Amino acid sequence: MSAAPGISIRDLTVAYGAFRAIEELTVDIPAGRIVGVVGPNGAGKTTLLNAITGFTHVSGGSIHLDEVAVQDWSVRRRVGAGVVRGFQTVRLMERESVMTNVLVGLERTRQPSVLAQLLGLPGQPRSRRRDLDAANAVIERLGLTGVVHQRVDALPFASRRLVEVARVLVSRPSVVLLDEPAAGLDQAGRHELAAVLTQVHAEDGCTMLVVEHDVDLVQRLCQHALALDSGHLISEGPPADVFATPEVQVAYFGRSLDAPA
Amino acid sequence: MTSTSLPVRATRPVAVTVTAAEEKPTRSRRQVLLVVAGLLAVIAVPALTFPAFWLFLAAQVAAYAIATLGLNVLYGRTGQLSLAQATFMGAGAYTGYVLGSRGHAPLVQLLAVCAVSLVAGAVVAVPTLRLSGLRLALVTLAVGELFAWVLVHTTDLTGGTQGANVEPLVVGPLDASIPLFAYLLGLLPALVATALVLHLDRTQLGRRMLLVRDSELAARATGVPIIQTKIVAFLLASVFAGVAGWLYGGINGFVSPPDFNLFASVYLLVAVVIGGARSVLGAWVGAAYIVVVPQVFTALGIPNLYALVGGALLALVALLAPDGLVGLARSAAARVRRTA
Amino acid sequence: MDGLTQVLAGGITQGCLYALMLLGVLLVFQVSKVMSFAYGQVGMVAAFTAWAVNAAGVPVVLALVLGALVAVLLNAAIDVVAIRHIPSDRVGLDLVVTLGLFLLIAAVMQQLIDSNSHSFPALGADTQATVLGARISVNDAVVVGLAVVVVTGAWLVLSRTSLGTNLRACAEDADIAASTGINVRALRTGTWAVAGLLASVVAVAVASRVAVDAFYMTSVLVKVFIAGMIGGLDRFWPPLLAAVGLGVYESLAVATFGADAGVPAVFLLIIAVLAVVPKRFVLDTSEARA
Amino acid sequence: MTRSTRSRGIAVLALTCTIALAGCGQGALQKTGEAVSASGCDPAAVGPGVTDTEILLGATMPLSGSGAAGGLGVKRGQEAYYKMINDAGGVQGRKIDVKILDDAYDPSTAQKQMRQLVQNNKIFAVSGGEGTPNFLGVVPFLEREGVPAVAPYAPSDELGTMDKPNIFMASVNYIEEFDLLTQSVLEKNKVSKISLVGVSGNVGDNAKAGIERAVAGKGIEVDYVAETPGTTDFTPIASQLKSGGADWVFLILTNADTGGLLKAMQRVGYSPRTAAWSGMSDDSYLKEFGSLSEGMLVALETADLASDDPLVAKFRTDFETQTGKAPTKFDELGWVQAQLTTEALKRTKGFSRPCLVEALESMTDVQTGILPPVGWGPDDRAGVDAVGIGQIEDSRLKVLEETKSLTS
Repeated sequence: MSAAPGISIRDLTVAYGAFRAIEELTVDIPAGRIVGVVGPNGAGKTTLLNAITGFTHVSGGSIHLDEVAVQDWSVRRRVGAGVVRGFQTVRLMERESVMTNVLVGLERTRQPSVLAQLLGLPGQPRSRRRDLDAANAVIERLGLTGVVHQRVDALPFASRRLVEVARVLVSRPSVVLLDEPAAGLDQAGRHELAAVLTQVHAEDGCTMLVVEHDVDLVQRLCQHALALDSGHLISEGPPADVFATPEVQVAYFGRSLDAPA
Repeated sequence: MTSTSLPVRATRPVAVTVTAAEEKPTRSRRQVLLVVAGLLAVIAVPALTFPAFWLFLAAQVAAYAIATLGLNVLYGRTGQLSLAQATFMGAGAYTGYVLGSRGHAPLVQLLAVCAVSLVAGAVVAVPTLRLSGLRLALVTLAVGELFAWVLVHTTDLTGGTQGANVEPLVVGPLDASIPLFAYLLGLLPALVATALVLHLDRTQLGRRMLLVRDSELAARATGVPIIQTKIVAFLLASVFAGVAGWLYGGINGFVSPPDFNLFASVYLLVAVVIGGARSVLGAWVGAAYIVVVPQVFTALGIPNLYALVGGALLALVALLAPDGLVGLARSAAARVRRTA
Repeated sequence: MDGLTQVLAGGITQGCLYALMLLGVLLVFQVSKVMSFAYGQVGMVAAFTAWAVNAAGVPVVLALVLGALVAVLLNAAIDVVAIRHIPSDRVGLDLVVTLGLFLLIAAVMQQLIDSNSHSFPALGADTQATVLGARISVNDAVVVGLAVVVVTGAWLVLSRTSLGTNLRACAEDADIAASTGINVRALRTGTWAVAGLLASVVAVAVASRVAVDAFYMTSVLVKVFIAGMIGGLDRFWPPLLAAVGLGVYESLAVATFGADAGVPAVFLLIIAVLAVVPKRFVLDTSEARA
Repeated sequence: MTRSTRSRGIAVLALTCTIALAGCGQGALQKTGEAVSASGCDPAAVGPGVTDTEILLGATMPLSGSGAAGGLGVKRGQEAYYKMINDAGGVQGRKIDVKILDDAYDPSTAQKQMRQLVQNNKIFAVSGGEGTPNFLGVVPFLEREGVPAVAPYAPSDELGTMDKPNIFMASVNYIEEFDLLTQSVLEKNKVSKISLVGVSGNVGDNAKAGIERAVAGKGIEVDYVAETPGTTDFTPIASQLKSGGADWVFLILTNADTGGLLKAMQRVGYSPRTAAWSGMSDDSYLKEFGSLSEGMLVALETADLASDDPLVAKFRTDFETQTGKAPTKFDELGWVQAQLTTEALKRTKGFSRPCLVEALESMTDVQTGILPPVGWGPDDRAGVDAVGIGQIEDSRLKVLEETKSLTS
């Protein structure tokens, strides 16, 4: 699988009992691009993300990374292949340092065996050095150097968001999935996050899927957008075009913007 | 490199090198020597000044510290509540007794104790690997009750309710019936266990445990093998407890079922939670609590106070000070440094 | 095996005691999603206080009422003082805190009264009649009758009254319940108080058959939790029936394998059941939802 | 120096320094107690726990839990005797102080408490004690520390012989006691089956061995149910006894547990003839459970409180003057334990433990009135060999046979 695979989804269905969160969805997420997933609450955005990462069982259809079908893979196998996600509500080790939280993100890279780690056998220092360098790189890029040894629960909300993003990015995954990473940030924070993600994406070159409500952020950050409504794809394309289509506006604002008030 | 103007709270500059940060903040050379000197003093004081009785208590503190370090790994770091930590201590103590009374050398005893603890830990951990919270606590409680029942019904092998007289541990020149040697026999393995847990802090295995404790969801999302991590934590805790029990028997010279019953497991939990469930120093503070405080209350003539204070502290500290007394001391010291 | 009816009668009575106490556990779990290790001690406080007060000359009935009152206030206080302050993200903290209270309450009672075990007034356990070849005492009959009445009563309250729907709403989602004007806190503390009453009734019944000291209710509580785990804590009838079944199972084990077989029989059962029963029975971690 | 090498440095440093310390440790180096040799009495040497004005003795017994009745009585008896002796000027110009700690009838607690008494409080010797399983827990420690123990009430076949030279017994072990008890039952009654309920461990096993010795060859079936101390629910044992259907049930449990079992037996409708160890002769038992024990045969180890033996009469008056209360059986037991210990302290040539042992070995045929004649020697630690038989009738103890020597 390439460093930034395209995600091709063919008539994907995810049902919780009778309720169909996603119904017959077919879409191609372009490789190596930052793609926004927009739509009202309950449109199936988070469900799509859960389906791609394996957290939710797929009732029908397929998900391919480049040509590899992954819909039956376990979460752990997908993570090993580089499909790494963040969460809507930040999930960190609150009473541990930023460095520890970022280092744990390297889980999917080759780690010495349990026994080797326990007994501190040779080969440890080399892999520790490698892990520390990777962590320091992403910490610097996200501007967290100043608080690297502070406990996470002592940081403001904006920084804690960045720590989770750092944990996701530290192992240089091929597919990054972020669930409303800007939720709870003020205007300046959102712009800063968009700038950081754009810069990281430009350097690392991965396929990034961002579930987001904020129209301005999507347009600033994403090169491509998908609009979902009650489990169906209602529009796809550059963010400006997607937000211009009447169905998206109806779904978002209850009426078409250019229709008389 | 873009200048970052994120509204990061203005923090006092921690003494950190500009570019590559270490795993833990590196302290200056003076601080390192201070810590080493402090440690040596703490180790040397009992050996030089304590009378026989208190030196014997110090030896027991070292033995118990290994068990609390085990619970520190299992409960403090991996968040798995076990009410059988004293049961595994019992398994180690009685294995040592049975082999010791049949004339086997201490090394053979130690290997057997580790083997028995590993097997016992695996037997308990594997079937309960999906459990957590109350269900795991109940299963571990049941294992403890079964162990007590077996002890009472194997009188000819284990001495049953009568307990068993354990030959003092003799390793090379060190004979545990002499308090100073008992202190050394307890201290050396305890230092090894402490170093192991400190080392664990800097490995990926240690970080996996912490993530499993704080959010199994995030652990799944980062690819952490949750079940394997829980089992490794459980086995570490049971081996630590087994060795602690073996040393306790060798130093105390006598073991009996009440030493390893449900209340003993609860008091181990009290020790770990009060000391500070995640801190290595907290495990030692907890071990000192378990051994010294009952003696003090008995001397005062109100032995019942130990259970009373233990219960109250367990509830209060767990609720109000998640990092225990050591955590409180650290934050107090930090606050003092910050205002000084 | 002669006396099979005796064994079954004894088993069913014991099972009804477990069921009555489990009802308290279920109510509390539904409303606060908490399992209290100190619940057995709340019952013990009722019986021990009643014994001490009675020994000091107060007539039995008044002593029992006093004991029950103390237990009700104690269990409500546990909710107000401790349980309310448990942050929802700290999973498993309820166990550790209530374990502390378990030790504390026992030690306080030992300090106030003493650490010996005392024989409790028989409450009809000695006046017996032989029914179908089994010796049934008045005490047994009262326990079984009470269990049937209280359990069905609770079922009716839960399923048919507005109080019942409010309780279930609290259980489902406290925030939504609060938004509709239900005083969630009062309802929770009230439930803990009712559970305290149930615990005191059971504790007095157990004490009248055995003896009372600071720790006699511990093994009863463990078996009640076991039955709750088998039946599933978020249901009603399955766990209560499992409790009665556990009483009969225990009584049969003792009858066939001798007095010593009680402990291993029960604890082997719990290990087998808990290790096998699928996890979905009990939502342990509140973050189960992705 | 990166963090990882530093912590390894600490470990190495700690190891080297503690090894060095091993060399120069001071007082804590030799074994805590000197090994006791019977013949090494050096009158000048002064053992631990003795000053010019005071002798410190110690003991552990159950002051809480199911065995509390026995422990509290023995403690009262000892303290009353020592108070009398101290009021009369003490022994060899020294007051006697006795420190009695609670061991809750549990070997593990007893062992911890005795270590505190010997190593921390530095007692000179152990004065008596009550309860077998708890005392057996401290015996290995006392042997290792070389601390003599005088007349502990801990009947057991493991004690009273020369492989435990520090322990001077003054009670018959339970094998003899239950052998004699069973014989006296068989003399007067037709017995088909006996069930024994005893404290699991040495106590129960001894009682069972005693019964089996007495019924050997008489075709009487004997079954044994072990009871773990601290049991509160006796219904399972009662129903097991009932299905066993024995016409005689022998009991050797603590006072509270015996009452609990008798109540449970009554409740399941099983009322066989009963017999028990001497603990049931105590007034606190008779007061609380006498009604349940109608016709129970009880072994007697101490003289009948109402006996007209002048020494017993003197004990009664002395005890009442000290405590203002009439003595119970366990008070009597504590009193005689203190009496024997004081006798040894009067005779000892020097205040070191070997000298005390020598004094104890010189005591032959000591008449206390309360116990049969007590005698020890250089290789005799048994002390007494006599058991009496009593019966409980409407909650009062009637003596059937006075405590006479088994051998005569």
